[in-house]
Amino acid sequence: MGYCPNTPDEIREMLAVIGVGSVEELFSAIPDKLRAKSFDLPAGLSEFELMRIMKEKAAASGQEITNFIGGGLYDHIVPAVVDHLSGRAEFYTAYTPYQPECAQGTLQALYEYQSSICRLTGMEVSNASLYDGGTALAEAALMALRITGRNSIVVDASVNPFHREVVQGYLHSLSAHSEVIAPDGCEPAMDRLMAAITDETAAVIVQNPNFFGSVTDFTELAKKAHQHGALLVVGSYPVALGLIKTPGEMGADIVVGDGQSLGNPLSFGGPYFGFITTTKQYIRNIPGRIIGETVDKLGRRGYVLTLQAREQHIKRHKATSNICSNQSLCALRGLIFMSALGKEGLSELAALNYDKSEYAKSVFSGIKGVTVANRGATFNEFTLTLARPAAEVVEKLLTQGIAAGLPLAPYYEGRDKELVVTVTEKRTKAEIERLAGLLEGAL
Amino acid sequence: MGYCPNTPDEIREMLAVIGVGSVEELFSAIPDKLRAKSFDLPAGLSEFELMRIMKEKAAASGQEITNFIGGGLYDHIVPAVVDHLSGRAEFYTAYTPYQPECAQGTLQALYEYQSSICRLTGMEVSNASLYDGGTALAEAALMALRITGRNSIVVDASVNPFHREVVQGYLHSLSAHSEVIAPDGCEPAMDRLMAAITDETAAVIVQNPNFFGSVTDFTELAKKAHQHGALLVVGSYPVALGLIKTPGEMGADIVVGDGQSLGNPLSFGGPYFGFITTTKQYIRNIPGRIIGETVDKLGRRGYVLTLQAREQHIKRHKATSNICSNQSLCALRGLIFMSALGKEGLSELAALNYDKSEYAKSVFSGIKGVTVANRGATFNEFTLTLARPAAEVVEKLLTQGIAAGLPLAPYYEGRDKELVVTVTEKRTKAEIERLAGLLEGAL
Amino acid sequence: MKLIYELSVSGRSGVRIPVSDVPKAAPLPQSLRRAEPAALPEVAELDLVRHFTGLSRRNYSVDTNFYPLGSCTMKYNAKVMENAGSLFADSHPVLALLPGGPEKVQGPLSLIHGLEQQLAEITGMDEVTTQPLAGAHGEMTGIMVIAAYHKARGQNRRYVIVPDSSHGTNPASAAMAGYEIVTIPTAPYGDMDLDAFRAAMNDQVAAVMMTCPNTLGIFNPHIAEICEIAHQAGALVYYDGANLNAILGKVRPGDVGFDVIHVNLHKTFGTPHGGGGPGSGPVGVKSHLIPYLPTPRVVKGADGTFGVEAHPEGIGRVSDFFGNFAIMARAFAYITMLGREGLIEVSEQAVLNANYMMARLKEEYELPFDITCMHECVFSASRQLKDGVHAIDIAKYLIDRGFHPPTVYFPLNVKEAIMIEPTETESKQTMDSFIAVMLEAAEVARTRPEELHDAPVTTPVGRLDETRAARALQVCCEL
Amino acid sequence: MKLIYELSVSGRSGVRIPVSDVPKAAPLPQSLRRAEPAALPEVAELDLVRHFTGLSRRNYSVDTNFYPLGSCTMKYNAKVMENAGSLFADSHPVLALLPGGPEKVQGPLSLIHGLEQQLAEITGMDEVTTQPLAGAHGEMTGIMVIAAYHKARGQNRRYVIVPDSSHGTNPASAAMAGYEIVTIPTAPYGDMDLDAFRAAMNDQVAAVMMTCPNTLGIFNPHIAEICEIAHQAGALVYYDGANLNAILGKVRPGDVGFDVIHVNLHKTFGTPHGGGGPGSGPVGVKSHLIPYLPTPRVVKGADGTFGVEAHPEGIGRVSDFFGNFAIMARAFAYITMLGREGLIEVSEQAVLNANYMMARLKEEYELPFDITCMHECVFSASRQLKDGVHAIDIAKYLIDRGFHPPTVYFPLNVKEAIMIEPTETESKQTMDSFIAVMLEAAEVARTRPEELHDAPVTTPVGRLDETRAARALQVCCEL
Repeated sequence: MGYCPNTPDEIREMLAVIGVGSVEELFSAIPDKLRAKSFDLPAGLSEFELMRIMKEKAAASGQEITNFIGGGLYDHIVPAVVDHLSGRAEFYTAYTPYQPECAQGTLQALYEYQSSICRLTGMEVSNASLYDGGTALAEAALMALRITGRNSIVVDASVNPFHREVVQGYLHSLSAHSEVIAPDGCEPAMDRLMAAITDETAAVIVQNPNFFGSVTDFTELAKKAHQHGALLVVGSYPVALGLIKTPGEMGADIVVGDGQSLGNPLSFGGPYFGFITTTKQYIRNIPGRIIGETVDKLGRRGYVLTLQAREQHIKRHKATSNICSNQSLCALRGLIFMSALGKEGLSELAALNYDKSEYAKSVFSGIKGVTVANRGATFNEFTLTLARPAAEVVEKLLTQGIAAGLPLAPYYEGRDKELVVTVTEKRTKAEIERLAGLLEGAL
Repeated sequence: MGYCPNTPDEIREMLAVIGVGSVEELFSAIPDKLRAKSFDLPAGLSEFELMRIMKEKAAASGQEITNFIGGGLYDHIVPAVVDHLSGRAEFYTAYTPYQPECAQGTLQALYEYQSSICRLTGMEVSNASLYDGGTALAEAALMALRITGRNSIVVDASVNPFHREVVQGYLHSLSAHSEVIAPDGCEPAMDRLMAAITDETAAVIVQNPNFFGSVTDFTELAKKAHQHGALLVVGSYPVALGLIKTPGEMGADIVVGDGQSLGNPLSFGGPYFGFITTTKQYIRNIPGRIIGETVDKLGRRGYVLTLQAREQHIKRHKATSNICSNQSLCALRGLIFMSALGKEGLSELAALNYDKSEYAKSVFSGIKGVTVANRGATFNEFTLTLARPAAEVVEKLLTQGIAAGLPLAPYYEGRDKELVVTVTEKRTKAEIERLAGLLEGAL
Repeated sequence: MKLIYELSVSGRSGVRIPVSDVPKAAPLPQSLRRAEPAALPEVAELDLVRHFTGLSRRNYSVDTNFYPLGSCTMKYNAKVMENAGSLFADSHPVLALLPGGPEKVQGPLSLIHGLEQQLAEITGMDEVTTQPLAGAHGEMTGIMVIAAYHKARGQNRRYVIVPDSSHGTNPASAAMAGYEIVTIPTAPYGDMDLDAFRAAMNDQVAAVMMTCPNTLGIFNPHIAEICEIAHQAGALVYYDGANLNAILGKVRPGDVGFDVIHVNLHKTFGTPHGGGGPGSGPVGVKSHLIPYLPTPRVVKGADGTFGVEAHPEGIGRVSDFFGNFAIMARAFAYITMLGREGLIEVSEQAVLNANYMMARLKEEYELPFDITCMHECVFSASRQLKDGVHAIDIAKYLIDRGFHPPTVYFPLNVKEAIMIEPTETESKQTMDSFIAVMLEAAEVARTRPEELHDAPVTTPVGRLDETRAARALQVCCEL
Repeated sequence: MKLIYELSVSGRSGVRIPVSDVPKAAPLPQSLRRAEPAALPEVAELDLVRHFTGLSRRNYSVDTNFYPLGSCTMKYNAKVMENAGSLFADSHPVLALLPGGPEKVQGPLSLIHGLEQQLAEITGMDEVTTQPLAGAHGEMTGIMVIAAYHKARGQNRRYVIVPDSSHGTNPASAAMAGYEIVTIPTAPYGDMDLDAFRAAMNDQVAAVMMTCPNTLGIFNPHIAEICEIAHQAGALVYYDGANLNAILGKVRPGDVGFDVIHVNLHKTFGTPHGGGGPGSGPVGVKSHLIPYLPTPRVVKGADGTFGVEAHPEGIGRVSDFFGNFAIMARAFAYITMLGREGLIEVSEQAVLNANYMMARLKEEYELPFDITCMHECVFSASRQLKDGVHAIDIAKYLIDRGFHPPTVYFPLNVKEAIMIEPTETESKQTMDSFIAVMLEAAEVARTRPEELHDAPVTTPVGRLDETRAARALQVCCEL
């Protein structure tokens, strides 16, 4: 078919060297009765015919819609340089850097990634990436179980419900217990969270900003957790960390999140990357790969996979996690993104998100039948209470090319009229005002 | 503005080293009265705002239109690998390879390009590219004047009129004379061409396939030209050379063409590349850069710019041409394209163009009010005579998203009802039939 | 090379942020703000470009040369797959969850459904979920599905059986799904000892995890029997799809008797490895396990349109949305482009190349299991060890000679293992030049073994001090 | 590295051609068919990828390190410009020529018109054409416009004056436009000798071609006077825009008195050099020359839409369609993104960097014209020559130390010239590391000159035998 390189002449030469008469003979170890009963796929295509099909699918993927939705994934700018550099073939066609001498590119980049994500979250150590936000949160929960030797987790229900569902599955498999604490409107119910922490608690899991967009200081909660020998696990949103107090400053023990907003396109769900950072004392409990600095015989600085004894390929079922392939290339994108924006740039980006969102809040709260449900501060998301079921409004506006927000109802019982609205730096004043007009018309 | 890297601190340090107080002082050599009277440009934008503008322009660029137009530029497949490899930054951010030791990538690739284009055209030597098809034809004409020491050119009017117009300007500048020979319907008027060649003729210029799509064997014309000491210059279409008789086989002395169809996207007019090949005896008369093979002191093979003494940076006004920047990156794309398709692939591609075009001819000639004007063979273009002015039909069909062809009228007086239709491998049977239906409806 | 942080200059900036078109808001309360900006690099775009271009040039990759890493399937993936994967950049997955949303994203939903159907046909399974984000994640998902199945039958089985030649992820994934692990040794025929397996099997075993062909490149002739034994005891059989590249169109795990499979899209199906990811690990199951698959499920309605549903009895969500979609898009493109005959050719040529490699190298390298292999072959450096040369020394020598080394020291049940998987995208010439260097290495091992201990010398760094790395634990560039 | 032809294997193929959906046609007559397929390479896509990836890694480029090539303006161009340039891939320019066509291509037509207006404002000219495909092509176009102007006035002037420091393209272009060349020597102040110029000026001179700042990086203080002298004799003055990067927002050639200018988009305006092209060389003219500009002309109608017209009295077509459009798109994006202040900063920082370079290097390197320079500075290796070291030896040493050499042996009027143009996109640090190596080279020249004669030794090949190349004339890989 032209995809494999060997020519008929070469195949004949190779068969002669092997000493068999046909390629089919090489499969003779497989009993006839085990042979494929079907392999009913269409004939192949050229790349040009393929791309016609792919472009048709892409044309029906909602990319023209104006997004005021988040749900943990955000429509942020991706500088051109991110694509160009992460698209270097030497990065994307390399394997896991098991042979460090010929993989210093990947290794040094991931070391830089670890450094950057630590600085962003205000923590001391990081691994080289996990899969996504939800699985990172689940790994954090398991890590807390390992560290504390306890079996119970307290979870704030204002943590992203998609992430909570992933955590639930992981904990359930290990017969660990979790207690979910209902929020107080759009804010974490701090009293109830505090009260739920006992000497049996491995960790309390919160998110900042939370699913409703509210920003909270969890410093006191961290203290309370530590008093009981429990850990504070904070789910975080990297772009928000350009502005808001870091989990490190609050005293968090483990910080996780989805790195999508750091230079990874939405791509209908992935690939992104999960990140996890912690303090030095817990480094041996981190799941996944870690890159460490060292030297060669001549004293030249270099980077290697380190603490591999934690990992599945050495420790097998006693490993800290089963993770093998992670999301290196997406983490590299995250690093390039953080470096391209830099210290001031990320702060500016966060401030711009905040300003746009505050502007949207002010415009929407002027509409009859709309109130802002968050009592306190928000970052770039907030929750609106509408005069009508949010689902109806969203469905209507979607036909006008605008995704107005994420209705809370499917995830929070009884909150039919509430809608989480996301306003990133990409939303223009005009788009915000257009949404306001459509909202007004839909109520 | 953030585009230039130096910080205010660095700028101060640099000014101190230079010994001036401000950047403005560095411009003090420029008399005040010569300073810019205006510089009225808008404020800058971020790359994201820029891309919004650019995408708006791209959305209004007719890329959704089904093209049955050519005019010397063809809607051909471009394998993905062409973009990926020519997009390697080491290729596109390098300069002209004046320092060969650190430019072997560009140099070897251009040597390979020269080899490939020679094989494609059936000629012996090539340069490293010219600008485009029209200027390559003009350079060929000038080259013929230099070689023969004569001052007169015979041009077949079925050569692409855009190219002829460029040639005309170049010849006019040098007060050279050209005689244009009207075609015989859609075929070159071989008798008149033969008759026009005299002992004063530097070259006779033809094109194959010609502007009307007709394919011709110019072997006899080459002989006639040579009898008079004149050269045969052939304009050619690289994809057609996958199938049709090469200029080399016909006895051509200089072969030129536009390399667009070899892996260069249409891009509203460029960049493409012009190619020029000739026989060994004329190598010193070629314009532009030539790459040659040589060795270093250790006998290692390497590539350098050679015969530079012909060029403007050495020979100044006595150079074979003024060309300096050429179209290296586009020629590289051409090389990758030719290598990706390879010997059989280019033949297959040409055959597919021919088959699609023949099919279209058969379908269109079944429509009442439509006849095929070409008397002989064609490759992937042909000329239709319609029952109505071609311009009206084309304008009407354009509103239905189809560019039905190029009306001849603006370029050939009195041929109002004729239309050149192009059918490349990208046009599907369904598209051909759709055009047939629309044509029928428009007549 | 310097670290990006070592290039940083206070006040320098890279990419410009858009100018605001809205009023400056009242600031967030001080108590909610970070004390100072994150100390990220301060570099110009050009600094970035040179830094990462420079780093990229310190990587070996498939695009630079042959990467015969056994068990990793480092094939070449046509560039058009990258183009296909990038077409959906601005498509937000949450659209699919909005009321009226699915009709706006029929393209990606149809692609997911199409890929699931392709994979079901290829593996012989009844339904596939594309949510798992990597192979190991697929394994865990598959075992969780198995656990849910047993639980629904009121059974609380405790064990998962794995052969000792398995990938480390198998036991690790089963452990994360809550199981205890029973490891079965390898018998002389090159795969799981059948007697030991029979002895270990009982009604407390939830699943058996098999890799077939296994990590020695051997297709287990007893595989159907193993499935039967497990099924008789009420256990399910899990197929680790890491080596699926060997059997496309030849064997379908579903036909053989396997209940669950995961597929590594980033190995078999046209998506590159990215220096360690992203991958994608879809899971296929037989009909009896469909109810336990994770949520969300992409379904095709009677009208031909695609929608999103939950699996009400299923294990819930294993990843946030629809899996690593852009990786799935590459895989869909790959399967669609190659088609039936193309995929069969993949396995045929992969197996041919591996056997050619084996035939050419076995004169010089010990071959513990000298039978026809599938997609990879495993040698031992035991002969070279007599001259004091280890597998790692040969590996590092290869680096100096321009090749990536094979996998060494895996599988664990072969001493000084050298595991070679050429894949179907390599030509005879490329293999011949690699073979020449391997034979040369054997010659050097015999005649000048000490030379091999210093390799590599052509790389930016030589062999690195891993002990020091693990002791110093410098994993983050200090402020 | 092998040639792509040396990788070729009979019967191997790369990219697959689409399957035909139409019947096979009757074959073209034998007499019109080529005898056998062109002997192009027969390689797999992977062979291609490794070959060209390998070749790319043998190139020095802006993205790998500093490229201080004088007279070439090797600045860094933000990656977003590449994205901008690729947006129009499938837009066919012939659409614009069809009846009803212009309304289908308002995007590209508005871009061309917008760029022409931007360039007119930047250069102080009245109208710009973007059709010329490179700088030299722009020069020729500009001189053809001047010729048409004189001809329309019934004058048949014979000469074009150029200073001896000019780029070689200036006299070459004027010669191609049919003129005889008068070359004026350089005076001690660093540019054209005014007396010699006055003496050469007469009513047979059609044009004077000036580069300002010139190739020595000097802004000619007599430039307005030169324009006046030329105009008094009825000649026009041509501005070679190769060095425009030095004066954005500071000086506009149109204000100074120039009649015609060409602009190298690939130098000043955000488009990379591509290993020698493509470039783009728009030409701007004062109002008296507008009628003579080439066809087609993009015009804005009263209703704000864009159309295509001919210049009926103009010089006709100089290239096939609308010029190198994708290069123009990059330039339009660059000017739009940087804006007024950004462009001024470009020239300020370019000039600052060049003067810093000059200040730091003049201790060790002879500076023939020690005055404030503009965007570039020219040294001479005359001091090093005393130790037998030539400019080329220093150049080759720089390669070994990781830098691209400056331009050497140009301009021709400086002996052993070393011409450095840092551009505005380089930081002080990068220049400092380059300066350190330049100073080191001077030290080596003093102390161990012979070492410099062998450089470079770190490259895939050493100094190549150019004489042999010109003699053997192997320019095509033989069949």
